Amino acid sequence: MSSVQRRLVRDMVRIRCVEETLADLYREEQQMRTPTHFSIGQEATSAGICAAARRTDVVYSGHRSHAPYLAKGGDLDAMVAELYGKVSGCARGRGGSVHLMDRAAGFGGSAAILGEMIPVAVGAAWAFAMEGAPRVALTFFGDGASEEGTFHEALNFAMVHRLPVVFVCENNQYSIASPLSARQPPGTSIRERAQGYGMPSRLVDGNDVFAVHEAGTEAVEWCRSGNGPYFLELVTYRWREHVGPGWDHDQAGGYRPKSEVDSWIARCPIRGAADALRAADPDIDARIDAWDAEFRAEAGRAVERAKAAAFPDVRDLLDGAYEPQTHGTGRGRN
Amino acid sequence: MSSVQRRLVRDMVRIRCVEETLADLYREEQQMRTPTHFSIGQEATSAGICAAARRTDVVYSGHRSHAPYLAKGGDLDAMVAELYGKVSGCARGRGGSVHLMDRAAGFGGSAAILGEMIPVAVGAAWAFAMEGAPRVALTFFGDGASEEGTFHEALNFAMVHRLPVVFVCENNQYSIASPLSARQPPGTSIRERAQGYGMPSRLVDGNDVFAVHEAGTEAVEWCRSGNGPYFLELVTYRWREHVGPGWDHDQAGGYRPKSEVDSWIARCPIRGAADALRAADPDIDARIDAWDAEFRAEAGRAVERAKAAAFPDVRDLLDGAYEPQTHGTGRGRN
Amino acid sequence: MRKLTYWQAISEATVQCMAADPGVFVAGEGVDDDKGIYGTTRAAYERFGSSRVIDVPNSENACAGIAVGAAAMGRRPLMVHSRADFMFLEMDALVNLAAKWRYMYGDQGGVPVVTRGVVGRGWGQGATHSQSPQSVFGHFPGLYVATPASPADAKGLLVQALRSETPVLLLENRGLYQVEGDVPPEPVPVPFGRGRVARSGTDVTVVAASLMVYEAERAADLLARQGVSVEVIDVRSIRPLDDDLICESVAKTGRLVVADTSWARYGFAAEVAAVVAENVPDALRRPVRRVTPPDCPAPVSAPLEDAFHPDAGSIAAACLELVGGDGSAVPRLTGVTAGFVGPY
Amino acid sequence: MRKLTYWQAISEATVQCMAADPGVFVAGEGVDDDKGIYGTTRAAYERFGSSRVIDVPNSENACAGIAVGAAAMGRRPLMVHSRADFMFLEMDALVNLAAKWRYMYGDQGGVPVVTRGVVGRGWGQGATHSQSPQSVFGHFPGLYVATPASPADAKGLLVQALRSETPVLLLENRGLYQVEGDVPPEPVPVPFGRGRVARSGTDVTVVAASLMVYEAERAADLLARQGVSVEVIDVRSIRPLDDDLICESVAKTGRLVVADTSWARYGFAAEVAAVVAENVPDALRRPVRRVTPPDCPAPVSAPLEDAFHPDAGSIAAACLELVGGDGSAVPRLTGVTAGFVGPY
Ligand SMILES: Cc1ncc(C[n+]2csc(CCOP(=O)(O)OP(=O)(O)O)c2C)c(N)n1
Ligand SMILES: Cc1ncc(C[n+]2csc(CCOP(=O)(O)OP(=O)(O)O)c2C)c(N)n1
Ligand SMILES: [Mg+2]
Ligand SMILES: [Mg+2]
Repeated sequence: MSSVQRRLVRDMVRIRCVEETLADLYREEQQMRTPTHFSIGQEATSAGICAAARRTDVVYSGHRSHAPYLAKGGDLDAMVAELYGKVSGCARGRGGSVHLMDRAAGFGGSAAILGEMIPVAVGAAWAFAMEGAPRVALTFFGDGASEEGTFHEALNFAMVHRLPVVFVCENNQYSIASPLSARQPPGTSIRERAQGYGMPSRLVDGNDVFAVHEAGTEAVEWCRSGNGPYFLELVTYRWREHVGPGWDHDQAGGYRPKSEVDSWIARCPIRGAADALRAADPDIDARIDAWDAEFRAEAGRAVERAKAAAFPDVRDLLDGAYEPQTHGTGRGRN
Repeated sequence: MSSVQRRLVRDMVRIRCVEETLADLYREEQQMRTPTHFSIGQEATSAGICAAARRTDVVYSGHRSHAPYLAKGGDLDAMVAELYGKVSGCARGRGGSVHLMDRAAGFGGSAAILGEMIPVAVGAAWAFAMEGAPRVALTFFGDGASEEGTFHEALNFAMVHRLPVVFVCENNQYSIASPLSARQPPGTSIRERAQGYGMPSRLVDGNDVFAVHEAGTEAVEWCRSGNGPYFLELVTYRWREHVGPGWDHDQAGGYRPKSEVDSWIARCPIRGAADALRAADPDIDARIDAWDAEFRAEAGRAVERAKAAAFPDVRDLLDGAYEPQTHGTGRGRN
Repeated sequence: MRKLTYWQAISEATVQCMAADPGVFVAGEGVDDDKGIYGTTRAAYERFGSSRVIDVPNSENACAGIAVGAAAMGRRPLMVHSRADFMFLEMDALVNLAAKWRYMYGDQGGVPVVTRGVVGRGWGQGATHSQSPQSVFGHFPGLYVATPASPADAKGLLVQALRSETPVLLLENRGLYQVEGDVPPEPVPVPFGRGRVARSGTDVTVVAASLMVYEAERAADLLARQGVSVEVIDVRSIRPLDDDLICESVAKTGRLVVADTSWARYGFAAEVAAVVAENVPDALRRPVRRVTPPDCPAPVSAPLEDAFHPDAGSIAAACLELVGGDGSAVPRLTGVTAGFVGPY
Repeated sequence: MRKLTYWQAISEATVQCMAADPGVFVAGEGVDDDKGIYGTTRAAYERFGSSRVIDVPNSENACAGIAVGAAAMGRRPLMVHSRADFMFLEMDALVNLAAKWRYMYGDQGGVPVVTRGVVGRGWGQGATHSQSPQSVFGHFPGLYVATPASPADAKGLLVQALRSETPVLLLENRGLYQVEGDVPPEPVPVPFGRGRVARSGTDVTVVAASLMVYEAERAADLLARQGVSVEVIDVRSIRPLDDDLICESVAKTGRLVVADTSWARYGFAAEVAAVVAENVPDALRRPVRRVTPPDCPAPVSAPLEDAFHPDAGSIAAACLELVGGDGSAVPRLTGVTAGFVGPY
């Protein structure tokens, strides 16, 4: 197993362990009072892509934010504290699950409004291009977000200005309970929209972390070399409900059959990676078990720290609505 | 010359005569106090497409509205009166050049905000589909409007629901003074965006009225037969300034060289049609001259009537902001 | 009269209007799914099926324009957003097109699109999932903007909307969805612009909309025990606004508190204060008080969120201040989200 | 001091700020063309070229988001719209993202995007090309909204905006572009939230923003001849708003007229009235008057358009009503668009 392969699998296991730990506690405790979109089952996309980026590259995501945040190296303790609404959270408890940010790690932000962050990534790439910095912006969004006008406007802009931005569509085939076929023309793919702008693109098995990583590396290098943007459509599936920790088939009248969910669980990206590596690395299962233990412990510690941390002080409620009033702002009240 | 060919040429001549008459007066008199976007040079698109539609089909347009309004059979007197701000105007003087409407003729409305009417046409088509009515909606918009998010959202929606709507992009290669290359990726075409949705499409010489009409007929019949939407990109060119009656090369520092404008004037759609027909119909030039005289007189009469008409009564200023208050609305003031 | 919850009242109005008028259809992201926008579209879907309760792509601006187009052709679209915040994306279609259609095309007919937006405080919804955009839309002539506070009005205002020839926005607060009240079984329209005295009183007038009416009534209960008589005015619609009812009440009490779930500046609270300053300034025995969220986006963290959202406690404190009482004597009340279980 | 027109002042501020800060760039539809947004971006384009004065596709919402992204990476975008009406298309990016960014990500930096929107009455611009959306944006914490009325402020407020760490909207009225005034040669910032007494007086206070300040000054001239002394307050920014200056003036005059180019309901005029009702209600000797467009979209036809837009005449009439004079005695004044030649 190469060190890259090792990292990819390890990152997936870490995301899985953190997410499952949080999902369990989320349901049991009802203390993370923030709507939370888990990426369990979709770990390969974030792990594969972010490993292709440098720390100085910047990732933006939509609401399904934990996995890209962690894969990009976002601070775990700060994320967990954010979910618990603590002042030590990565957004000081103000943003919650959908508004993560870790600037030091190059996680530029996640947002809850569909399609909103896609142009933001383009703007970051524009700034890089203006500076001549060899940096790349990446943006994760879902199949559903690609229906928003901003998606198209952003692709067009990026292509006109040949900006270093990788568009990463995590096509998990649903927008909440709506299947793709109710929302986009059957027989088409999202990458075809990118092709309409002449943008290079690839359609990749989003559960094959090695394939994702290979495509991500190509995309990032394409951008970094000044060739303009790149589009990736990664087909994957979420195992849990859209928002929250539950399983869909826990619920009556689910919008997707249990057999469908099961077929994707059978295509677990971690298990798939292990299967692919086992011949060359017979110890892979033991390694994964060890990582599993390590990361569940790590997640547990993060939870402990988050619980021990303080809530924000209510007297600071207004802080950050505006910049500090330093340079001669008038006496008017906002 | 077939009767269809005759109609196509005649319609173009009529649009040209009306537009030129209005443009001259607009500049000289300064009495049409409404920003006005002339289609001089682009007559083939409206004439060709609208002749392919039935009266019960409905056309929507953007700001460059006179030509599609007239081609669809909109009332000339009412349009001219609208430009003069008279109460006999097609929008009672409230809307001006960019807000034309003639419901009886199947001209559903024009609007000044780029891309705004594209979804409206889709909605009309949706209504037709819901009713099972054999009607088609058509929407004219420019290359510039295709950069708006609504364009994409509307195309996607129309394709998902397979609605009877013809998207007619009048690609005149400029958005005000911005050339296409500054706004869309070089080497791509707008119809490729439609292809990204799997929508059937054609790229047509928008100055060849017969080709436009043939494509329009195919598109309209495709829609009417329940096959879903159709996309047409018609390449053309406007001769005058973006808004107003002037010629660009009247102005210092024009954004497009006179040689470019001249090359398109040489490709005049009316002259082109005449050239194509002359062999079979040696009288074509005389016919065109006769139509020219007829329509300039008609336009002149419409102007006279508009000038003689009354301005709206200032006491009616609020009329139409709301529906008449008939069914038990409360006493609250708006 | 039989009781329904607020969400049931919305559901019932929808079904009855669809039965009465074949032109009515429901469209929105997820309107056909199992959760059916907190249950409000579920019965309609079960009865009328997917041809009249229609899921749409995530394309708010185009969908609003599409609704305008369908309405111009005689249909009556009822568009639904699970969060009112998404309506900013369709601001152009609503404000530049729907609101102006009848007027700018010379009064040849309107585009009666009805748009429901759910204001979803829930918990931890944060800055972009819990806003109440009523004043932003209320600024524009050509729209009606209704803010039902009771189950009866949730039904009656929706019925009125679906019979109107003008585009209507209905902003519903999720905090009210489980509230029960008497609701007429028939589809009786409640006219826009006619407010209601939700509770009569003599010392202070509280003018409120939507959830804040409920909170004001709780505040009135509390203050009644302290000998303060609060009159609660539920405006029902913020455009048109029942100026007369507001002014009559203030003329009587001489004291005005305006409570809103959105910010003070250029908001509902500003307008109500202006109406009074314009019409009955002399009636004011004390300065007007606006009870609104503080001037920051909505935070997620629970203690901040509790401090952010105005409620019965903050309304009661403002009333007490105006009557010269001690605001700090107001006991902390249980919030409307108490007992709420995540994740939404 | 040397005089500049309003548009020249904007142009000068842009050039000076770009020279001082290499992070500043100008972007917008047509900013690089020959007309250069009524001349305001022309000098910048000539000096800094197409790498810093950048034409963009017709994609308002994405462009606003792109500006946010660039600002988050340390750039200072100055986004320009030839009509403020187009900003409704980017309402989401401005209100759900730019305004909330600093707060909702825990105060780790802001996104100082400056957005200029031209309010373009011109002539016959009609319902969707002449709106003044200040109050709609002013409702949201996290934004500054400035409305320069004089050439000096057109420059100073833009300088302030381009040095601010908060997203700023500047709404400029085209009717002012040719107005001349003293403008400091240096880039001196004018702080937000500090209004100005444009004219002092004792009988009536007119609070106004942007073009209405100019109209109020003309009204004051006229009324001075009739012995009525009008104090004109130019708020300069509507968020933050200089409550104190407004209240001080009303405390002195006892009479308040608020003039705005946008509608009364939930508008600037409502907020100013509310500030007074909240702070100095006793000072009001007469009811507040709002001078605003009537409650309909803007019509195109010239006589309707003239009747629609408030001006010095309607301000003067309102002032006269408050001092007990005869409003009908106000002579018809020449409008700010007099002499305007089409087609724009
Ligand atoms: C503008 C907007 N519209 C609707 C929503 C509600 N919403 C939140 S997540 C979601 C589904 C998005 O699907 P997709 O983009 O495929 O992401 P996934 O959840 O599948 O990862 C929707 C509709 C929203 N947040 N923003
Ligand atoms: C949303 C919006 N943005 C900008 C404008 C300003 N504008 C009016 S017409 C126009 C050019 C449009 O170009 P195109 O769509 O190609 O139509 P053409 O004028 O070439 O016929 C622009 C930018 C507008 N009206 N609406
Ligand atoms: Mg999805
Ligand atoms: Mg064009």
